[in-house]
Amino acid sequence: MLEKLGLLPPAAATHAAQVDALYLFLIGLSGFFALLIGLLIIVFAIRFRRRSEHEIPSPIEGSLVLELTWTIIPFCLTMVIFFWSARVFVSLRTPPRNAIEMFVVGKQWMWKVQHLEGRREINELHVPTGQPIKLTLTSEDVIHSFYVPAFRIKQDAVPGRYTDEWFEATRPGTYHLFCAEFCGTWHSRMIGSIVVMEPADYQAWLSGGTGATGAAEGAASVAASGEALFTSLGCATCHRGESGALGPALGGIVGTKVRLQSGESVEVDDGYLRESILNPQAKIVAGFQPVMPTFKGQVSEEDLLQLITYIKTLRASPGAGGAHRES
Amino acid sequence: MTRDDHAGARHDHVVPLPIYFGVFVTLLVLTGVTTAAAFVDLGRLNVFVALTIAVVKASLVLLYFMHLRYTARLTPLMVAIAFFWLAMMIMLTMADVVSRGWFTGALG
Amino acid sequence: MSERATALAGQGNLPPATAHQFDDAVQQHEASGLGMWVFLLTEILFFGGLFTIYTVYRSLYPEAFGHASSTLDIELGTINTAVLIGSSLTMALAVHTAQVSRNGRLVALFLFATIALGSVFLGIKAIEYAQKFHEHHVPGPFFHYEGADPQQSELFFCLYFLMTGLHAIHMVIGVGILGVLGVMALRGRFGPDYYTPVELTGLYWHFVDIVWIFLFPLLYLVERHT
Amino acid sequence: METAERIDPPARADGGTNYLNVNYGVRSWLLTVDHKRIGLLYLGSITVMFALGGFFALLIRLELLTPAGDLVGPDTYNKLFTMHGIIMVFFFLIPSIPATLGNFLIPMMIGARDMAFPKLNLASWYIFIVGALFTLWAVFTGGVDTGWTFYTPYSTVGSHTKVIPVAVGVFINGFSSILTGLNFIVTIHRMRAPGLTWMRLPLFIWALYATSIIFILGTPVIAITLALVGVERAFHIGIFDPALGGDPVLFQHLFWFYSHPAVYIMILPSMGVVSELITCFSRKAPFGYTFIAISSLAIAFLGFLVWGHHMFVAGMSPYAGLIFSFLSFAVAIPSAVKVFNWTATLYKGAIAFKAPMIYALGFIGLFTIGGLTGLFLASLGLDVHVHDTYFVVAHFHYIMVGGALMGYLGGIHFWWPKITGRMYPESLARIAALIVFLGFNLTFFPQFILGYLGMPRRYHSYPDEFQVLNVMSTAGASILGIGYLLPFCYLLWSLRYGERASSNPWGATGLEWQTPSPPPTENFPVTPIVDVPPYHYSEEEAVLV
Repeated sequence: MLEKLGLLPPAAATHAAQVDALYLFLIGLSGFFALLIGLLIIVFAIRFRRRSEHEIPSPIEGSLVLELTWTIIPFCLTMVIFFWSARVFVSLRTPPRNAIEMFVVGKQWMWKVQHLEGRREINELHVPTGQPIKLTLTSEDVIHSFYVPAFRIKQDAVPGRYTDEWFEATRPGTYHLFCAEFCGTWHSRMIGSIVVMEPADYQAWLSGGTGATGAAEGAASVAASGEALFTSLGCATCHRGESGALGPALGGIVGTKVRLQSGESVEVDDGYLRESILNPQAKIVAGFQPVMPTFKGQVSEEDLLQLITYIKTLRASPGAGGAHRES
Repeated sequence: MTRDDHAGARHDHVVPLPIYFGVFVTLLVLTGVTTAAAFVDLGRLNVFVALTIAVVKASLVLLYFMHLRYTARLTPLMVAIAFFWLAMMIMLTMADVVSRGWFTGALG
Repeated sequence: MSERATALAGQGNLPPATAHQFDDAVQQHEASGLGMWVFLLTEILFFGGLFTIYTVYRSLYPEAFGHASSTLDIELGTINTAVLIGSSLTMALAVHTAQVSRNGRLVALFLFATIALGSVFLGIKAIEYAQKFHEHHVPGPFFHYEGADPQQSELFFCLYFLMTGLHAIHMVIGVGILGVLGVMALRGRFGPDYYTPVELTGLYWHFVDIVWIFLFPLLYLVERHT
Repeated sequence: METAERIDPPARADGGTNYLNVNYGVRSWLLTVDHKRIGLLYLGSITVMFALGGFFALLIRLELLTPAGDLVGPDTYNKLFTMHGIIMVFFFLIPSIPATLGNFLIPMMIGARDMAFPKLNLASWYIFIVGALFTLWAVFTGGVDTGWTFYTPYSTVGSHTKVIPVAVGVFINGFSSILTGLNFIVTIHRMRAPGLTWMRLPLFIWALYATSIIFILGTPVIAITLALVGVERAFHIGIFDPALGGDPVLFQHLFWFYSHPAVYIMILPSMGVVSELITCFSRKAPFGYTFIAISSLAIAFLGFLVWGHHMFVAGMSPYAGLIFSFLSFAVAIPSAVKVFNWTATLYKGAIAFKAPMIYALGFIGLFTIGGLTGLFLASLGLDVHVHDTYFVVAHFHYIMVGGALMGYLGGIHFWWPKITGRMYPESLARIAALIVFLGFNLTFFPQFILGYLGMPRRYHSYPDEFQVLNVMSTAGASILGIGYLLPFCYLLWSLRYGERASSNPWGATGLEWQTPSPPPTENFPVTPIVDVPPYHYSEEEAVLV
């Protein structure tokens, strides 16, 4: 209804209803208070207009009861909004475990997307309905922001690190994709479309069937590309997963905690893997020497994402000389 | 507070000389202590010790050299507010920096 | 101008002028003192921005900061801390002398001693800078660092130069003001009835000292025990 | 100390010398230390800056009339909104009320002859001018395109425009703010007339005191931050550059540590003005004086702790987001308290609809909408969607233009007789106030809808479906422009042809109304002594009208 009137954007993901409900609640609340204040002002201004130039109204000092009332009631109302909006936010920030991952790299002025299966897109993103999807974002130059109004999601893509956002599309169709963080000359052209498809259509599209833009050239899966890189960059020489190797074994390492030389421990996640490739000396796993060279400049953001994806697919081999795990 | 309130003469306190020299010597000793303490491995405590000594030294300078101990309440209050603001700037910024990794852990 | 203020002012060699907006010299003195304090509050936040940046990067890169810090000359740093504390003492003595006596030469002597110690501090700082320059530890295109994490170490050196540099600029300004005050003191301008400029400059100088009291452990003493 | 009687103002001010006719010539103005003349110097300079910023706004609105970016190129458009923001924020809104009305009124309201440091006051103006000239030079020799927020790494490695000169201009201007704030604080603490205790201070003074706290504690942080951006850009070192190990989000923390409280620098003085206007034109002491006064300090205090709500989707930790969201809701409370108290003040008052009062009532309405939509942005889950869209643009214009600027115009009209000794044309002024109110709403209300529909801000071209709302907005802007031109013309006209003003044309109670219009250079022939509570409307004073 409101969408047809052009007052709400299309709702095409599970979060849209939650965000809209909060929005409409706030509209109602604000409308009530704005009307209350406006009405009181108008009524008072007319009812108590100055009738003679010499009129001196009797002073009213104030009232502690009233002051407390209009301090405490708004405070309680804001707390309701706070907890409600925080719930929505936490849900927006917590991708379900079964979410499939896609990688998005922003650069002036385009969005480059790669599906796990290998399909690449520019300024377009095809997604299936009914499937939670987690986007891992980064940027090659300045800060961008991946904004899909129909999904009510937005997240800055910050150079030098990973951020993420997730959604579960509900309604097939084509929706706007905007860059929401000012990024230079063609900021307003750093736009694209999100194509939501029925799962079957999506599968067909993935395999290059339906006539979507971009042929099936990048058909090798992300993990496969990562494996190729892993080999060509010579990573396997040291991280071969045997005891006595120069570097820690990587099988099954993701998601665990490793102890560092400094005595602290760190959780192995995308960020840590990224740092360890670009800046290997920063956090050395206990029991290893700082001998790894940096790969900064040799790998692009997309290469990095492929490598990390590949490392995530590795499984622990029994008896490997891995890092000292905790938990 | 208003103009006619401070009808008395100057109330700037003249700090006795021994106090100045005492503070000076204390500051020198504390400088030595902080440098020496830095060479002892106290783990995470090192930074804590260094900053505590720095705060003590700064307080001595503020209270005695800068006469904060002897001025009207207003000045110490304002100094406290400024340091509070600074502390807030550092703490709330650190609240972000420290906890950034916490959420991604669940994602792997 | 009120009678009391006139009487007060009349005691000095050169009656200090009470500006037109003030009722009397007391009000003027108090307003100036408060003004100086308020200025120092802004200075706290001015340096505070750098301290915030320092805290963030040190927490992100503790080891790089530890190693980079150890390349600083701790002896010169410690000596400089002592020198600066000494200059704070002579500054305090200058204020004290002006408060209690009419001995302009003694006030001037303490002021010039403060200048001398301040200059020693700046001189030592210059030697340290020269060393760093020599070692290519100055951030920028010619930066070169042989240890681990050159990039993170460069951040440390960035902050080292920014913080000590900003501090040094404050010192230079302070020395300049002290020079003017010294000359004024020699001409007998200051005494128990009028010492506001000496006192305010003292506040400024001690504040600069306090900044160094924090800079010293944060920059020189990060990780000396390994 | 002199024993001064409470002085009866002379019936008419003409004939005697006042601060305007005491001497003439450019020198007498450029070297003046009189706070009233310095206030007027600021008034002139910020009016020029406002006109320039407004001109850029006009071009922005014209460009957005059509979806395709066809009026100006993308780089030009990016420079337009950047310079509109920088000029309006740093060179108009921040100095607007404090440096003009504040400078003019603080000593008069507290019964002092001048600021505590008159020369410093003049120096502040010169520093402002130097900062403005730096910025203008950059604007006219190529401009800058980073957005007024200077986000790194775009401002340090991405942009090829004049970032450094503008950063230097804003840096210099910061010292003008700091010195103004310093002067205000010392003046309010040390220069009050006998008997003028804190709880007898006009609410405008309370608001400016709170503003000054933000000036002195916030401004140094933006100064050092922009200096670092300049250093990073000039020497290619990586303080915030991720390619060199820096953290761009840290820049945003430091930037917003000042720039969020800066919003309160704009709105608090306006709230102070409105408190004066509401009481005067209701002829009634404000309802809950203490609460209005203290809420100013509460806003200044809490305003420093909420900056992170600009960064919910910036890559900041969600935990920090929760903290900042909570604190942001807390800062809404003192603002709400003010609005309720103003409304209650009207109750059983004797309300006169003079032009300043129309501005004041308009302010309450627009500020209420601006404040309430602030709740939308403080709401974490909702902000994810509306952040960096036109919803934000609409919200902060409701605060800064609907709030701060309405208060400024109301204040200028209210004190115009005191400043110039002339009355402005009342009916024209009322019409102008209504035009501003209507034009403003037509300009910015559609932008709320536009924002929720998803139109991002800083877009040079946009999808077709957003055009209708954009056309409405541009139409409103042209009405708004007329609304601003009118006061400019008739106020100038009134300088020569306006009716002469009595010392207290509104029957107000403040000390500034007890001295002739325009006031003599020393403000008061004899230092006034205050022996009544604030806003003490009595029969005897009413007769003065």
